[in-house]
Amino acid sequence: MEIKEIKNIVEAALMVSDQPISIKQLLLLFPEQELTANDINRAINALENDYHGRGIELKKLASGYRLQTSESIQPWLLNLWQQKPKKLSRALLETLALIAYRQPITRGEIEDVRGVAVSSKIIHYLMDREWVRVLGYRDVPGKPAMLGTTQIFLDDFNLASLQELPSLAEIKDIETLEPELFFDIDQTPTATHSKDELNE
Amino acid sequence: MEIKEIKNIVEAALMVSDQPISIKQLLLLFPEQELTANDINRAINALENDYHGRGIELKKLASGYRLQTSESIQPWLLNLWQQKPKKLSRALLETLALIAYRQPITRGEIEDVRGVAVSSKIIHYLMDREWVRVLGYRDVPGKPAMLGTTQIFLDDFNLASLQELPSLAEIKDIETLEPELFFDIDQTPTATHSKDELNE
Amino acid sequence: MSDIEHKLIPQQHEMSFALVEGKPFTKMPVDLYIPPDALEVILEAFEGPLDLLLYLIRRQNLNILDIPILDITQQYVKYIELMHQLNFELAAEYLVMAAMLAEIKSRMLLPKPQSEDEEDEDPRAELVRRLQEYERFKQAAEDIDELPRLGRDFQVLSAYVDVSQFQADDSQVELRDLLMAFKDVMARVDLKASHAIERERLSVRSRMSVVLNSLLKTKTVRFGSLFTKAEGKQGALVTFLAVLELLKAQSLELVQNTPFGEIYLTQPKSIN
Repeated sequence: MEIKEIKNIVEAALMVSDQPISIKQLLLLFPEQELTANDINRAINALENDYHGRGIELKKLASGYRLQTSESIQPWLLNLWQQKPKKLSRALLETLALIAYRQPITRGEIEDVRGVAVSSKIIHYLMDREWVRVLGYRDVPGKPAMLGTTQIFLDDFNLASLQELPSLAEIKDIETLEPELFFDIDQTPTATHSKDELNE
Repeated sequence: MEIKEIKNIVEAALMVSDQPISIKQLLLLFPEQELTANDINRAINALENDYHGRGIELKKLASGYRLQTSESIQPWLLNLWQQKPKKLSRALLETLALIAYRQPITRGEIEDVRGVAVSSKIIHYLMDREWVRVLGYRDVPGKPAMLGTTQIFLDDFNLASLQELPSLAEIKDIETLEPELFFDIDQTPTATHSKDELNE
Repeated sequence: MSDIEHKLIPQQHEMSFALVEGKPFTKMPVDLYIPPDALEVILEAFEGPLDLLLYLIRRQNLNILDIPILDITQQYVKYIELMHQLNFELAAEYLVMAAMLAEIKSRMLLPKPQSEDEEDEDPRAELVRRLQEYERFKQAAEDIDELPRLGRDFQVLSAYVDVSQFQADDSQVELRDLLMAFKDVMARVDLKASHAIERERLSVRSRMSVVLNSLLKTKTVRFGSLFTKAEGKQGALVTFLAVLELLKAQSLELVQNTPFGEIYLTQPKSIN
């Protein structure tokens, strides 16, 4: 196997992972080739050379190698971040909405309503933002945590109290009052239309 | 500003974002430099050249550019993960196909074509992946939700637009049945046919 | 080089639609005979009556536009009977299709009406249309499955970036997004059961949170302190209902040390 190919595969593996990968793990990429740590090291060295003077660098950490943006580039990236806040996923918003409206609510109850499992990542995120906290534990088998919203949630959503959350009927009204707000989120409707024409 | 510098910053921005970035957004990286879309395009082209023959490609999607691994590298990368990516069930794929090609479509209409009930689990899964969303409600009794695909569906299936979906087979009319048709009727359009061959 | 090239070609796995005793079945059986223990898995592989019918037609290389309805009906009914014998849970749709086939068969036996109206359509026409319509989407589903898919066929690059500098400007969310998410999730619940959330209910719910929150801070709360004059009768009622709800859910306990004495709310003992 040529060094160039090894390099390409190692590079792609490092690129898709934002966690450090060790040499030992990188060797797993090649189960049928008889490569040694030496081969991987050579590929790593070649990559390091490639990245010289670029916006990304190969960082050696205790647990392995990680591709990361170089410090010199951070101020530039900041421009993009400030302009384009990350959109929260639908699963996350629905979970938060259920907690806000149905609190105190357990994770199991959220799953019952949504019909799919709620990932721990979502719950952790909501707690990290301090929008959601554990209010207590329900006295049933498993002692599930009851979740509720916080003062910070109210502040961040510009609400004086939970009473200010509109009722379901009122939400439906908002939609009919401002329909254009809800349909320009993405371009699907237009694209759909022309597709339909193709089908006729 | 040198093209090389622009290229490095654009590359780093594309690498850290998990969503496609448009030229317009990339321009935000350079608030104080008087760059034009042309400069960004040149950087993009230069990057495309850099990635040639590597395990990485720059894909142009509806919402912008995305850096991704090329398909040829995937079998190698899979060695690194214990879990193989999950297969989608036929019921789910058929439902998704109907939504993609026939949007806006109601659940009842999907059931009419498939001849079986659509499980709520499938609809929830599609919504959870954010491949499908409710576009509105049809103004008939029961106000059924009209479903359509999202930008994320296009992104996740590597499509720049709905037009890029493979074309649908044609419907033959029993009334126009001619004797000579009897022999090649089974050969649905060529595109489909060659696909079939790949599967054998 | 040849080694890597071979490896780099994306592997096409033949789709096995069923596993019987650990062995993958990649093709439908050629004739009607199916090993008894395999029948169930094979039937499960059908996505409904149209799929089964299409399989019967395709297996015999029959022309979909000119189905020998008698043959097909007989075969279809045989399958249904087999399913029945094996106590295989039969979706009602399969029986509806059997009835439809029988109806078409009987209509085809009837002499054609004399009139040359457009109405004397081939009785099979509707079935043929549905079969074709289903088949094209069955194909479309396969095509979609073959599109390069994120996670299965490619990955998005994600270089590590030190986000600590970005924390100040984290993702933003508008109240409207939250409300729309709630509306959608409730719309989905409405598919199953129609119960809307009313304002009254909400205030009891949120008051439950307030009560639990105060308990988190102090462990014991004087019952009387939950009520304030400013909220009036309605506020008192809502608080009272919230306490009852929490008691019912065993999320708190009431303690009274002396008869007619002060009532206190505490966290349930089982949790502490």
